[in-house]
Amino acid sequence: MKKMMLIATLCFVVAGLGTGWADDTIKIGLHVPLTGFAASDGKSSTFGAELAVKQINEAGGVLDKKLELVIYDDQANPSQSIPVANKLIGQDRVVVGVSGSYSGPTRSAAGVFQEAQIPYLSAYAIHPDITRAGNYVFRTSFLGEVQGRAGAKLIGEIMDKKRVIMITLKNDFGKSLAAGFKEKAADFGITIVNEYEYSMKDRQFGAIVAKVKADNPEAIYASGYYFTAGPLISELRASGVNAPVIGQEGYDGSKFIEIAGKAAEGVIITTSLDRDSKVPETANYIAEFEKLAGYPADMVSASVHTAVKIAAQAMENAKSTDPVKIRDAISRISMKASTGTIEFNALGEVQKNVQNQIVRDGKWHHHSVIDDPELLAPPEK
Amino acid sequence: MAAILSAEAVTVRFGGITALKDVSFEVKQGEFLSLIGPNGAGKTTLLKTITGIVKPANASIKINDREITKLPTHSRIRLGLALTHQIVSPFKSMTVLQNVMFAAGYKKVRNIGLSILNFSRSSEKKDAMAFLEMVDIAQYKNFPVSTMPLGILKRLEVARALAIKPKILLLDEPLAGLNSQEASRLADTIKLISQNGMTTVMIEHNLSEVLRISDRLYVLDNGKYLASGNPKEVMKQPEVRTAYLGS
Amino acid sequence: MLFIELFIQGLIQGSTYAIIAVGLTLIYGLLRVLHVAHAGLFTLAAYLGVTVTNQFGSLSLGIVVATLTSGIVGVVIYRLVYEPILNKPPYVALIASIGLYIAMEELFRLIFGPFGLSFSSAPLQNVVVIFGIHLRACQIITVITNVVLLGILAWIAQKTRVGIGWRATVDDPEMSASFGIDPIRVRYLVFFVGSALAAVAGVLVALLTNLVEPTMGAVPSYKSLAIIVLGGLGNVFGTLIASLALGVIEAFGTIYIGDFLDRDAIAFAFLVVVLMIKPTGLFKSR
Amino acid sequence: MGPYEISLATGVGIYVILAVSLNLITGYCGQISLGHAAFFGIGAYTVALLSKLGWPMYLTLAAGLSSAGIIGVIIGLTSLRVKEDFLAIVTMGVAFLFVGIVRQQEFFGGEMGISGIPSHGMTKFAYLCFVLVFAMLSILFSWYVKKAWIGFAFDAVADDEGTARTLGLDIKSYKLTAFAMGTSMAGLAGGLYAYYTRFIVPETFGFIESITILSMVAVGGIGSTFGVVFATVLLVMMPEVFRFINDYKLLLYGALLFGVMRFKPEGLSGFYTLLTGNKEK
Repeated sequence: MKKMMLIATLCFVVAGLGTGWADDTIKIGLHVPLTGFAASDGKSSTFGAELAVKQINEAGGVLDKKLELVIYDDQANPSQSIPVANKLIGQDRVVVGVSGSYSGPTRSAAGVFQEAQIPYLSAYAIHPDITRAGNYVFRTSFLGEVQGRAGAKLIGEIMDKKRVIMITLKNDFGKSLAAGFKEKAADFGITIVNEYEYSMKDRQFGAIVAKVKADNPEAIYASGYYFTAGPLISELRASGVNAPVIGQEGYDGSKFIEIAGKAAEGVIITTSLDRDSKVPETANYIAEFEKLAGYPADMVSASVHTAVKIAAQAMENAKSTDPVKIRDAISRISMKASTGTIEFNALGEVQKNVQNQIVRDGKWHHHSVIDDPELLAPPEK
Repeated sequence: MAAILSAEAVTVRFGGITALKDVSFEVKQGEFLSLIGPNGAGKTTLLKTITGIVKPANASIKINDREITKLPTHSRIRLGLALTHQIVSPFKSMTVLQNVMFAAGYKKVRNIGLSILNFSRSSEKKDAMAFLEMVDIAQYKNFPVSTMPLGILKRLEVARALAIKPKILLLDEPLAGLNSQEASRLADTIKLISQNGMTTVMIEHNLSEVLRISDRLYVLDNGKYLASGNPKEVMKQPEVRTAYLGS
Repeated sequence: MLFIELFIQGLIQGSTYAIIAVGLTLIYGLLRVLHVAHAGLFTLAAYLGVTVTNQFGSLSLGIVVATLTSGIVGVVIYRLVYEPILNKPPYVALIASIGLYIAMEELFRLIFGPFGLSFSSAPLQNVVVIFGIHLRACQIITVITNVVLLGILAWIAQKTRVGIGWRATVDDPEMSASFGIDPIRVRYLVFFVGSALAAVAGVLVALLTNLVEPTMGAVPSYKSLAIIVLGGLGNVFGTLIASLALGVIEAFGTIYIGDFLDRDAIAFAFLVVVLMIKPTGLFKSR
Repeated sequence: MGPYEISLATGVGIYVILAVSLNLITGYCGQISLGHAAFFGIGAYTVALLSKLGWPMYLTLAAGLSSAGIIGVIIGLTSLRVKEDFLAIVTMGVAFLFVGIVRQQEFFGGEMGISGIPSHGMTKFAYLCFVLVFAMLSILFSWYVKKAWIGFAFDAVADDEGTARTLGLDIKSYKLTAFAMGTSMAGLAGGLYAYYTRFIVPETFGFIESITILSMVAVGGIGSTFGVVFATVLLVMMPEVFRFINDYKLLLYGALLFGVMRFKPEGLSGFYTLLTGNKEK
């Protein structure tokens, strides 16, 4: 008897949740890491999305209906994002899904959106398998490998440094950047002296810094996020290693400079948000973001902002909120956004220029642009 | 009669202290031997060496002439030993009855296979009740042990030891903490069990009961053999008196 | 040269482990409570240290505020959380402490925001060169603080009445109570000192990394459990040696077997091997 | 039942098997394990690798179950040398070793984990029923073990090993059996999880997951099957029900853990005994 009662309560509780009902707004679903170690990127993504929706609604909304953002927390955890994706589709009836989260949760959510035939845009997650989930999945930023290849060109050709040390963050972000970098290193005459790996939880890097000092490289290609790169760079400079450090979009943001302080001067990163850009979309975004969020714009917020804008534009082009029509509109879209012109290839990947930014007097500034088509070409299938 | 239990040249050291030095003794089938001696003479250590809880520096312990010094405790117990603890250690999460029921089911937990296949506990319940009545604590059967006074727990130890149907019963101060009336009743019960053929080795300070129910005495004093034999003669020997009463 | 640098970096990392773990081993030795929330006090102190220093511009004021507050919060946690469940099995206090730690982590995020704090101008960052090795002032101070604090603690434990009272209460609470040592007062004192030590470690790590974030206590929360087991329960000297050994092993391990085991795995491989050889840990437990 | 409810219920089913499996080790036999997620992981990785080689589902699940069980027994050997809180910390170490090793080996997909695990070939709802059948079986198995003599032996080991030994009980074999049963059931849950998410990363089987499972057992009331099942449903559903208050979800979870242990250490099973009056013996 007791077991029957237990099953009854389980079904009742579960059924009770599925009571979504349609209304007059168009819903876009967004999952971000609001709690856990990636909470800061979750916050930036939320601001980026909210700014986009505010701007769109002020300009008359989409198909003269208001755009509504439905945000859920996935704790940057793959097993959390599956129920979240199903909830967005099944309950909130979103017409487009957007990922403002890391590669793990984005990969598992992509499968769910593909199966439900709802278009899904990954803002800044870089894992190659995301778009391979199917034709309903798109990515508005460049892959890890592509950014790694750009890093090789930046060091080998633009900066003309040949003896390089790699410090790789041991997660999918760090690994795919390292793969891209190694792929093209030889082409730009780079010899990789050594590669050291560290874990996401590390904040003190005494051992690696000591070894790098002994290696005495010409340049250091270090992958990481601001909360690992900040402490790493300040320890490198403090221990007397003055070789230039080249990073990626993981450093992008004012927090990195705040943590590393003077040591941040001269650090160069490959990213997609050019702070000195004259392009109106980018310049206006940077200004508007700071007004809304109260801190300088960063790549994460810009990418999510771009993704939401594309979703809205696609609905306008398709003149319908039917997911299938929206998907076709997205695949054919060509739009200038804060992170560059967005055009998708067959696999749903974009070809964007890599904006290299450098820290000068405590601020990110333009350093150079990489736009060789075949170097930055994303995979086709 | 051949010795059912024998221990030769038992030497035990804890750190620097020699708890037992070259102690040897034997017990015949059905005999009631009492181990006596002042506190710290090494009586409990000797018992624990026999059951394998304490690892001796060297010793040769045999049950029916079969060497058991190398065997782990549970294998020695299965050869017919049973032990009550000086400091009572009932299963606190169980009731009085369940403590004895578990012991009574010793055949059913002999190996994993049996323990999975056997389900019913009714026959053990009957056996357990019999043992509780034997030490007359049957009226407390459904009480959790945590609420029981020392006297009941001492008798529970005896009932539980009997429940595994041993050939040799090792009792470690079973009467300690009982009032004189309870002590003599429990002593009678133990005597009765021994008369039914149970070989018994008892450590006890209550000398009047010891003299009343033991067949033979074995006296230890700070880890060494002092004397042994008929209870009355042994108590008359001067060195035994001085060991107990102090010179 | 490289080996010396690796060794020194290992000592610096080991020193931060030591100061946190000693607080925990004091508490664990006394109450056998796995006080995971200890790492929450480490984070609380880091936040207070940075906020006060940025506000009033004086690091010493920051340290004082941080250690006092964490010490008091530690005692409050003992009084409200652990005292009522001391007689329960060990996993009860363990899970309560884990739950408390998760709640503390979330409170820090909600109050101080997810981005983490940094010093407006981080003190003690000037570089000192000794035998060609570049070390920041805060790194040197970390090792010195560790040796000094733990030296004082070991001296108190051996020589003073309070220390003997503490060790007696650890060995046998009822017995020491019968000698007039009030076990409750000893527990309050131990929680205060233990938490204050965690606070010192928190401010030091904030100086080393110039980054305070809600989840910075996660690694110390489980690593110090391994250390107090390695060092032997309640054994201050054992914990110091185990922490420094772990720091050095991790430093060399990251470079030389980094591609086989990651940092945490190295630490725990060391722990499991030691415990299988000697189940009571490296040193005799108190 | 829409896709959201099905995916949620499947998740609940998998966690019920996982919590019941830990309850066998920690609840019944008293051996505290802070590394149970490692066996959840071993099952998931075994099934992931074998299913990509084309093995049928019943074979991969059996392989996941047995590989977790075998390694579980090896780890169980540690419980013969260390006890209680020391054992908890050693098993925690084992979990870190598992994630540390898997994360470094390309064979296991390293950081990228393993993706493209073939589908179980059923509809989502059919798979839910498949998982719930296993959940029901694990509850029945756990109930039977509790009532059979092996459960009685586990009670004795959990209560007082030394005394059990003096009653002739071979402690070693019972501890290892408890570990074997618990870890193989966790391996099964891992296999079912692999087919459910169809892609696994090392991070999912780390220390945080071990704590989550132990919390379900402790909140449910250690040793009580129904308390544990009820707590599992509660703790899995809670983040979903409170999905709308994103920011405070984890705070609520931490507070619940702390609150139950602080004010009702015997867990929810305490209510169970209140309702039915009999201690679940």
